Amino acid sequence: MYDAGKIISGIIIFFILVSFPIWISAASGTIGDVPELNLPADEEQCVEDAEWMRANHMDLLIDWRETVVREGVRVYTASDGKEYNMSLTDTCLDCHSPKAEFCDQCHDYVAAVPNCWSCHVDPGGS
Amino acid sequence: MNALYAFFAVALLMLVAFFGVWGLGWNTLFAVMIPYAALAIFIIGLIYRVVKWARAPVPFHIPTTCGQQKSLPWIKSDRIESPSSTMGVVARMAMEILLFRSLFRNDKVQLEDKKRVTFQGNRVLWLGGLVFHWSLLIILFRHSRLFMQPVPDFMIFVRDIDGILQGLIPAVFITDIAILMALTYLFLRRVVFPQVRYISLPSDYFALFLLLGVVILGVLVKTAWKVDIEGVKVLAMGMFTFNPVVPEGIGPAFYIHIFLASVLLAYFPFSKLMHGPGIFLSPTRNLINNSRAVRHINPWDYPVKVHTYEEWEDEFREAIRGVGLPLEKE
Amino acid sequence: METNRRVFLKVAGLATLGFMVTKPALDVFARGQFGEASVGEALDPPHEVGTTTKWGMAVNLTACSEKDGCTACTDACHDYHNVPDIDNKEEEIKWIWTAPYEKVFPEHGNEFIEDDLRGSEVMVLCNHCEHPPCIKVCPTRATWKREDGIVMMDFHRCIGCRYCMAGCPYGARSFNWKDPRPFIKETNPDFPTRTRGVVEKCNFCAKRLSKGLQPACVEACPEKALTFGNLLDDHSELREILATHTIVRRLPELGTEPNVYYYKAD
Amino acid sequence: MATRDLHMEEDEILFKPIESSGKNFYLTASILGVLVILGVIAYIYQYRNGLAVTGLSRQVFWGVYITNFVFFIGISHAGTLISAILRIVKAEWRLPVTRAAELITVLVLLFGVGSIIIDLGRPDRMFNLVRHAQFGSPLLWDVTSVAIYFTASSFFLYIALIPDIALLRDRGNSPKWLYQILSAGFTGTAKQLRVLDILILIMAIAVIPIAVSVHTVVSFVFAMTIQPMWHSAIFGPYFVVGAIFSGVAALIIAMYLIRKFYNLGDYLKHKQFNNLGLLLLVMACFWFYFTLAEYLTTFYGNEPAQMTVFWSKFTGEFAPLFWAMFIFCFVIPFPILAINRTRTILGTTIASISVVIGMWLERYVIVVPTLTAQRLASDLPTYMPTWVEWSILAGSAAFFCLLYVLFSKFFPIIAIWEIREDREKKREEIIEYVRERLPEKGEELEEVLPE
Repeated sequence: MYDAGKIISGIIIFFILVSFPIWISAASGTIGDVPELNLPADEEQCVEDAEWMRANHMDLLIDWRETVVREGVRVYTASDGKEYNMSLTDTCLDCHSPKAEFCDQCHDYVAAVPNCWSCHVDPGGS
Repeated sequence: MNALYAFFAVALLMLVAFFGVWGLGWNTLFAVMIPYAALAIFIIGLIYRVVKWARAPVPFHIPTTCGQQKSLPWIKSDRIESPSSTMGVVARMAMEILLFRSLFRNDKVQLEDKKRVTFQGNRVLWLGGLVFHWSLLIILFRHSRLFMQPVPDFMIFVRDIDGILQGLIPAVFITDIAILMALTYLFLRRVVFPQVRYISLPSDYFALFLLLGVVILGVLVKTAWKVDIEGVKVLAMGMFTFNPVVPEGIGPAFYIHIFLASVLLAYFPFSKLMHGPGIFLSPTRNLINNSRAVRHINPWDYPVKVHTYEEWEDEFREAIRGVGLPLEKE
Repeated sequence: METNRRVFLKVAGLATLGFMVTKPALDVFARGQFGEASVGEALDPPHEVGTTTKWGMAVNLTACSEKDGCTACTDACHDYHNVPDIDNKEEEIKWIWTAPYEKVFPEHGNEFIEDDLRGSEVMVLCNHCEHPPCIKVCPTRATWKREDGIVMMDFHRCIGCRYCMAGCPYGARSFNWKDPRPFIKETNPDFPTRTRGVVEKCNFCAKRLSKGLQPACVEACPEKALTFGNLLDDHSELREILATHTIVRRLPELGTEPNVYYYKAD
Repeated sequence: MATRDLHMEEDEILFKPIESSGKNFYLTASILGVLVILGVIAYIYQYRNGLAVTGLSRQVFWGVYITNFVFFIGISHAGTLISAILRIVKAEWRLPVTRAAELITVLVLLFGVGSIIIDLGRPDRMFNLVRHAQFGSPLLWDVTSVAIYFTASSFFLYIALIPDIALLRDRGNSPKWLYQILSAGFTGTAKQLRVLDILILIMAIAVIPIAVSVHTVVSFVFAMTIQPMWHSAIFGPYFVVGAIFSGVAALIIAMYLIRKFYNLGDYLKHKQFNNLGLLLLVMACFWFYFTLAEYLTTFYGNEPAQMTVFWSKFTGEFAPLFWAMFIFCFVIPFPILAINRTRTILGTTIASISVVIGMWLERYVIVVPTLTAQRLASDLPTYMPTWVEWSILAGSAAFFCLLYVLFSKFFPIIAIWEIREDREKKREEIIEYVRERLPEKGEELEEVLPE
């Protein structure tokens, strides 16, 4: 092999660069950490089923926002026919407060930064 | 026709992933086994190919330049286009890798009015290629949030800049649009121009379709068929600790996305996609243009046994003289 | 598996993207839903967003000025709505406030007026005009008039151009020059705060109305000087008052037709 | 000027700024650059801390930024409108002026729109203007017509620039790739020239109504409210007149600087300054007339709310600014421009500087006093811009100048091809004229007159 030194160091640099995220995580010691959600004990199900909520809660919240603020309608009929008051603070945070033990867990984990909390207030939060 | 072969190949891959997940429920296979395998093939294949290239000697000192070589001190030389030092080579390579310098010079020669030859810049390919590669890089960088914990602010900053249009269209990234447009152009270019179509092979189309498929599905799982990102990140982080947890309730689109990405990864070392590592090993670009100043010796030159005329004459002097032929040295 | 509601979600998403064509259809849907479920103690008449309701308010000037220096309504409103208490005339935010009689009714600022009104502080708030000049100029429809007459503000959509402030002749709108949160002593989690850079004003307690409650100021007034009700209901207390008193509205010459009335009790 | 030779080979002096940059250029550019950085820092500071860092307040919620918006958009009328009108009426003296004028338009519009965005409380949501556009709002009319104006005037500037870019490409100036791309394959064939002429004519005609609409609509932002002394029917034409007034003044200043620093005295001559000076004089009279009409009707109407504003301008808090505006807009420029002896190159420039200052004050005196004296204002608040606003004003102006200077370093600031075309036409006309009358002299003349 010609220029063995350059070739080998090139390959090593490439793999170090690409695997950079792993080293960062390993260095911070959080590599195995998984979000821990504080789920309400007395409720079986969210307004929709949990899997759907996990993926689509942001659309639901935006829809609620538009419906409540712009149309003055406050009642949400879920797919199982149950009715809910469309309110982030009254309905969502009723079960999921404080948000630090629910919302923030995943949002911090996947670095999704919602702008809800610049206005809305978590009654259970400090 | 070549395009169709490639299209069917990619479609088949998508169907495989779709039925594997939706029909057979082999989620773990597609979410864990195949990505692991693809990664292994990528790493080993890449090293294998690079080492194989490195074993081939570069017999001549042949940088292709387009600037004045360093010669006499009062002649202005072009230190980047015709580098005379390692720094020059680094600068030249950086220009090539980051800006596709040589593709930029891709001029179009035309015979105007059947009278004179004109040169016109043809920068569309350059632009398309540059946009594609940079978008891909930024998209990969954005994906890095799924592989690290905690996510540095810099990543979030880049994502926010990329997503600046989200004030207009929700969940859209500039790079998503850019890469789709660039890939579409790169594909159409092969189909529309007869010359390019003629030299296009199924493998050329295959890479393009594979990339298009990955990108389109990636956009879909971000907009239409939303995916539980937290589950995805748990899976991705679990891969590093060899403890992957396959998330539940995620639709086939996500699995097709990572299956196509895995195929791309595994296909990489055995395809033209190796132009990436290859660019570092192109002797026409990574050498110093000093062949007039320094003597370069062919690396595999072995000591050839030479028999000069002088020696030959010494050997046969008597015989030559005998037949009366002239001698150089009496 | 896929439910109607989810389909609706998508439709609503499209509608918000600006497909105004679907809006009437959604409104019908919305009304139907709203009628079904009213929670809490009901106002009289039923509080329905629709053309049968037009909220209004009457302010008893005599009763209000009875207790000088009373700030009960302002406090109740500002506490409920997380209005920051910025002690600075330049940057203050106010939903309800008081102003001298002559300033509130400049056209009544005669040389000689009744002694009990001269210099008295009059409680003022957004008039929820019939023809609000502020909504005409808003470039993003962040402020608009609901069917029940409330001039609403959408804090999510406001870009902070302050054109509505130029539109409003009453000075009823305030702008968040800085982050309001440090200036809120106790935050009420029932109502959002605002961010810096958006305009805000009284919303006639739209959220309380939806729960069947009277506006916070009306409830809080110790003199019962404020009467809130449906202007389209012939038998409401509000209409009763308006029918039996001399009433005034602010800047009538501008044609904005405020829905907040002022009267002097006998 | 050393040489009086207009026929200097290839108009070499026009290429000089592009081919060499002196110490003056670098000095100017770095001073401007520092001011730009100051403006950027001020904006970042404002973005982080909110508009509270400005002098704006609950009552005076619009100030320097909105003034800048009206002022910059006004300046933009320098260009395209003037150059389009002069083009249509075939005023030949316009030739060396057009590009300098069109460039002002394109660049200054950016800062007009920028001022609005700087003024927003939530600039991050500015896309709501498109996403939730409410076309009932005059602000949306502004967005629309300014966008159209910007597109049209950039195109207008560009197409008239193509032959000169081709010229630079053929001379081999660098950056070659830039000229290569921008020249769009122009080689100067008869067909290309014809297409170019038609395009320029179409754009020149189209741009005039757009330009008028732009400033009318800017005035509507104020006139459509019921605030005292904003709600005025005269505001549309008043603003358009003011816009052309300040635009012409800005153009004269730009011409003076180009002439001085690029030694273009052979191109920008007394004639250009004299004619534009006369135009400025006419606009000054118009401005005086509109101002008189506006204030006199207000005064006779004697409406209390309006009179509060009126007196705050005439004798009250804003009197110094109001009268300064009057002096700068009329008292100083009028005599300079009216008297032939003073309507020199220097004279018109001095008058123009006065007009530009005066017109900024005019915009300020329109925006601010009304807000301090709104109908129900409980007290008369004052407004004093802070360092942030001044820095952003300085930064915007400097950025505009910097872009202007940089443009002149890459493209000729005087339309070379048009001058050459005109010169050729003139030569043929002269020969034709002589030939008709003195047939025997025609041949001779053709030899004498340089190609």
